[in-house]
Amino acid sequence: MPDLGKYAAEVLGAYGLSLFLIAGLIVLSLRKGRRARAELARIEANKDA
Amino acid sequence: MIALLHRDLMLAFRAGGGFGLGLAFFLIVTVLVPFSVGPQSELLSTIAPGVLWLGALLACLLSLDRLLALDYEDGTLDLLATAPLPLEAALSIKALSHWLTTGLPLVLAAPILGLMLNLEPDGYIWLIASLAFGTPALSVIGTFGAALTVGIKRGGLLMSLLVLPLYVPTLIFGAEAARQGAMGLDGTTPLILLAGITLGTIALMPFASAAVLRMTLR
Amino acid sequence: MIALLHRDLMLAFRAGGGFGLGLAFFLIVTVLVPFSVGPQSELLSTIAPGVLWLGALLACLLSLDRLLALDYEDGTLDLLATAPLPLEAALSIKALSHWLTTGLPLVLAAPILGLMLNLEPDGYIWLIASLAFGTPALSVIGTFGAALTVGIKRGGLLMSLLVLPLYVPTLIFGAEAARQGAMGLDGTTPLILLAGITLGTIALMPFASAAVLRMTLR
Amino acid sequence: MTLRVNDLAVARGGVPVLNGVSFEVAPGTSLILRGPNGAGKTTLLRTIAGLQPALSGQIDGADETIAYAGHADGLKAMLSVAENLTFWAQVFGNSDIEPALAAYQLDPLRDRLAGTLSAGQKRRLGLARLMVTGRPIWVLDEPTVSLDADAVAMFAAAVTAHLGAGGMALIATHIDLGLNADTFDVTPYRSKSDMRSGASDEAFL
Amino acid sequence: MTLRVNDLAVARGGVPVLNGVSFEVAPGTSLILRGPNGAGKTTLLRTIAGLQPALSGQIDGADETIAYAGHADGLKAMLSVAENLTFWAQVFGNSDIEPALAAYQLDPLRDRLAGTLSAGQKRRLGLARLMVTGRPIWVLDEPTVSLDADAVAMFAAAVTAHLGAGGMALIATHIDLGLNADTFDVTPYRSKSDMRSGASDEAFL
Amino acid sequence: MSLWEYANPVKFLGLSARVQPFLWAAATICVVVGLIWGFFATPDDYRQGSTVKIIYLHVPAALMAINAWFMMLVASLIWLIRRHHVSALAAKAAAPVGITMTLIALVTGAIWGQPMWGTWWAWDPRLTSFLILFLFYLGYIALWEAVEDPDTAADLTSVLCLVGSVFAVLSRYAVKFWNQGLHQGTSVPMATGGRTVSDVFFYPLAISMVGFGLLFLALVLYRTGTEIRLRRARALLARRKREM
Ligand code: HEM
Ligand SMILES: Nc1ncnc2c1ncn2[C@@H]1O[C@H](COP(=O)(O)OP(=O)(O)OP(=O)(O)O)[C@@H](O)[C@H]1O
Ligand SMILES: Nc1ncnc2c1ncn2[C@@H]1O[C@H](COP(=O)(O)OP(=O)(O)OP(=O)(O)O)[C@@H](O)[C@H]1O
Ligand SMILES: [Mg+2]
Ligand SMILES: [Mg+2]
Repeated sequence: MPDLGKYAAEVLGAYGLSLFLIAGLIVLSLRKGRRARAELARIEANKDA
Repeated sequence: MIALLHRDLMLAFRAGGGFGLGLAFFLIVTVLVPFSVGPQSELLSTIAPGVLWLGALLACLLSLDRLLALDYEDGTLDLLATAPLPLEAALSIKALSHWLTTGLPLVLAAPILGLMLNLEPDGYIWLIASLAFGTPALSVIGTFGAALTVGIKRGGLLMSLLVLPLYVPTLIFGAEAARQGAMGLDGTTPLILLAGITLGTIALMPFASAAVLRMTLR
Repeated sequence: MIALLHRDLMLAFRAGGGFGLGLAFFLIVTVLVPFSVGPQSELLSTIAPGVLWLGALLACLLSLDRLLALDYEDGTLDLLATAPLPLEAALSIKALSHWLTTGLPLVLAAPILGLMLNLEPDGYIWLIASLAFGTPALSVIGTFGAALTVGIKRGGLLMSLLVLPLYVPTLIFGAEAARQGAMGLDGTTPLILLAGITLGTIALMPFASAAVLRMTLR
Repeated sequence: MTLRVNDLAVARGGVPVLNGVSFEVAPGTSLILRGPNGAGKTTLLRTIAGLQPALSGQIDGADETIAYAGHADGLKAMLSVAENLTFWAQVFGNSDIEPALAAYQLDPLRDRLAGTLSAGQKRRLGLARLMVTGRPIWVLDEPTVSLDADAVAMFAAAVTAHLGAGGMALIATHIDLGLNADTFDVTPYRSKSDMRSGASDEAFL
Repeated sequence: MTLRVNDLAVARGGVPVLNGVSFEVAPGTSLILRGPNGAGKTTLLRTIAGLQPALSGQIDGADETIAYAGHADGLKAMLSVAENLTFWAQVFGNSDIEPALAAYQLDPLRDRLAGTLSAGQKRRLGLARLMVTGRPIWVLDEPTVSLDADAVAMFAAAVTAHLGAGGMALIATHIDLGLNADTFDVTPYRSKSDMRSGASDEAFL
Repeated sequence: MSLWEYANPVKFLGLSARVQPFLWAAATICVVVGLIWGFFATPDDYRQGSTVKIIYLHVPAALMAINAWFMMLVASLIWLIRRHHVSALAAKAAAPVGITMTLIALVTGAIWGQPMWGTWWAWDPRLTSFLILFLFYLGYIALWEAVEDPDTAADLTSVLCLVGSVFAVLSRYAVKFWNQGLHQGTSVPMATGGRTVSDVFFYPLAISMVGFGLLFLALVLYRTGTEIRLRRARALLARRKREM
């Protein structure tokens, strides 16, 4: 861990928040994607049945 | 009654998010202030509490005009008036759902916007408290205004005209509390008066609104 | 085309006065400012040009939302779209009638409200000039926003959200000109830029509005 | 419980429209209102439903017993067919919307947003709303507007079933509904222009 | 000049509704569209009137020749009957509204605000609007909704006169209008669900 | 074979499924290497202290926020002119990514501003135009959500994107005219032809910028696939309903 001096809170906060936002975006995208896949699979299966 | 609340909230979220949009308007009014009065940060921080209150008030106002108008146009109000639910209750629910979708998000967003206007650090807690106590009154009074103007085409602006003077006491006490807080003073007195107004309007206004609505429907 | 203008103006006057009401809203916003930021007169005179511009902008905005909505709901837009009049012309006329009933009265009323906010004497001419040059752009851009959101229930707030960022350049140059004027400086540069924006939007926006409206109607 | 209207006078826009209207609708029966355009049928029905005050006369048996369906249907374009019906069912304290969906063959459309229905489908949904109110008296203003022949038959069947269960119906219409019911023509009751009594501006005459 | 529709496919909400529709309306004749609720009559008429694009097929003779009257009448509640008509007359470059007022017996109502008319009176005004457009092809979607028997007769007379002057009419309706005209039933042309061509979401299937 | 063939949704799904694993891997590697290098292995700036480390997030995010809007503009034009559904959906898919990048730039900037300028927020032209960009993103997304019919929504948002771009540029100049500001000028080499940040800071920054770009691409491809599937589900359902 590098020494961040008196700005530790700022730097860590910036990294924390940004990574949180990116992670949130990725998680939401993946979840929406998985739901869409499942929904489509369900509908397509129904069609052949 | 829960059905009505549920439906109104569902409509607010579904129809393009009545929720997010009240907020967005608040945001935008706040953002436009520096463009119009200039970017000096001391000036902005002086007027910040007032601007935030005014912005919240206008955001409430703008979302009021369709609070009853849509239900009137498609005949829902006629049908509700013949339903077993008392109209007073229905209108209280409408006011509640308006507050939940507009007032509450404004309260939560105010601190962030305070940041942008360089609000004094002391002021945040007072700003939030005054908005939390004051916005319910805005919704209830607004419902009255909406009921008054519901049958009128282009009623939106007439409603603003009727409602704004009714908003004055709430605005005065609310902005006063926020301003005193921001100056590091104690804003308890205006805050108590504000709470009084809110309680009074919540208790009495629905009767006025229902009476007025019965007259318009006739 | 004259028929459309005539009808729109007649409707504005008859339906509770679209005219008087834009004005009234402007008045009330201006009146509420001292309540929210406090009554110190130097402060008020500093922010006066900005407040007046912001009030004019919001008054325009608020009256926009029914500019096309009423015509959409009762089927007039469908019928107009099949009429021999090109839609671009019809929308320009609508913007013109909006300006005549909202923008123009605001320009005329601004000096009186300036008085109430202690506007510096030098500032009046600049304020009026900037409003006169700027408000047509507000109407034209607003027509575009109204066309974008016309088919959408509760479109009013969405429209504000879409239109306000589009208003930013107009507001900046307009308020800058009025502010410089009030400080006794020369506001010609922002005023020329403002006029440029106005001319540009008047020339181009109706095409965008008509394109968008055709998309929504179908 | 019978709906009794006695010597009723109704007004619209401050002008008396009908005078001296009297009739009864007994449980299990229906009454068809007829009269040319502008005769005052809508005004009469709105008065009976309690949406506007009568000028004079009595209406008995109309308290909390009426389900009204007017020219507008009270549907939300952004809610689905099932959500619209469920809302009205809950407002009237019921919960089962299936019979109503079935009666108007709305099942295939249940998840469609009401805003995307055709004119006749919308109207069917508006009529289905009556069935979830659980109210005994249906007061209907031109219910079959935009309906095709099949849907008119569905409507007739729904009314017949409602009457069979002891309900009542009061229906204004211009066309033949295929119901066997009494007819009441409002034309003879139209207010003359020299009839001054009761109007809201009477005092000025 | 004849209205010719050839192998037309129309869609609503991105879903094909009718396919392969072909017909002609010659000057002096009218055509009645029939079909159950939700068949796609409104969609077809709006497409022909140019309010929405066709999926495929040709429409000839529809440029600037059509006067459309849909479910909504385009009336302003705050304008009087005469003002409403005058406005539409001017938009279409005409000025004489008297024949239209006379044809629908609106003379006694000419100074009344349109908002205070009864449902049938409003509809009559909406139909009178067609006569001031001066357009040869009338495209009408359920024109007789809310009209009483007399008013339906006025409408039939107006259409007959229009046809007599070389006009055309294309009318969707569920009831009998008393016109002697060909009928076109859209039911056989309804799109099957496996018909993919042309829909706006075709690429996704 | 023309490039336009990939505008067919099925073809697009196939291609993007093949490309995506590599993209995600490359993006992850670049972002992780860039940030770790920047965070752990660069010295503090003599004036800014350790806050200079924020640059590895701030600048790439700011850059991608602008580029995302630009990409949406191009996609909107393609939709309006050639009506390829994939490009409309790609624009829709990019907007949330763009707004997140904008938000990151704003947040990291605000956090950086506190030690450097003594305030969280100032009405500096660069900051202000970012705020306006944020509003444009918000309106764009809200309009997509509000319109029922997907094709109409694509049309309307495309025109909004077009008009919005013009006004965003106008606002940028207006804002510059209005206030001179505190923010430093650009020093990205592509933009200026020279570099003003010293090498120690520059290499991790460059890697991080590439990483953010790749991450943006990967996310947009993935999200476009999601939109395509949703649209296909909707199309199938609509037809199924009609059959009944
Ligand atoms: C909310 C506030 C801020 C926003 C929206 C913002 C926005 C931006 C944008 C858009 C860029 C990229 C511009 C370009 O490379 O052309 C940028 C770069 C940069 N920003 Fe910020 N900024 C903010 C605050 C700050 C603060 C407080 C600092 C530090 C004092 C800062 C330092 C930098 C630096 C060093 C760069 C790189 C400039 C370069 O290219 O050399 N920013 N910022
Ligand atoms: N504000 C008003 N002033 C004067 N007369 C009015 C006003 N409002 C309505 N009327 C008239 O009252 C009469 C009754 O209208 P009502 O809507 O009850 O008729 P209706 O029998 O339902 O007709 P329809 O079959 O056309 O629906 C009409 O002649 C109408 O023109
Ligand atoms: N957004 C949508 N998505 C899917 N289907 C839709 C949508 N909008 C309308 N429809 C369907 O398209 C069909 C055609 O509707 P249209 O209004 O043309 O019917 P119509 O023949 O005029 O019926 P009516 O006699 O009831 O007026 C209807 O079945 C309707 O439910
Ligand atoms: Mg009636
Ligand atoms: Mg139809």
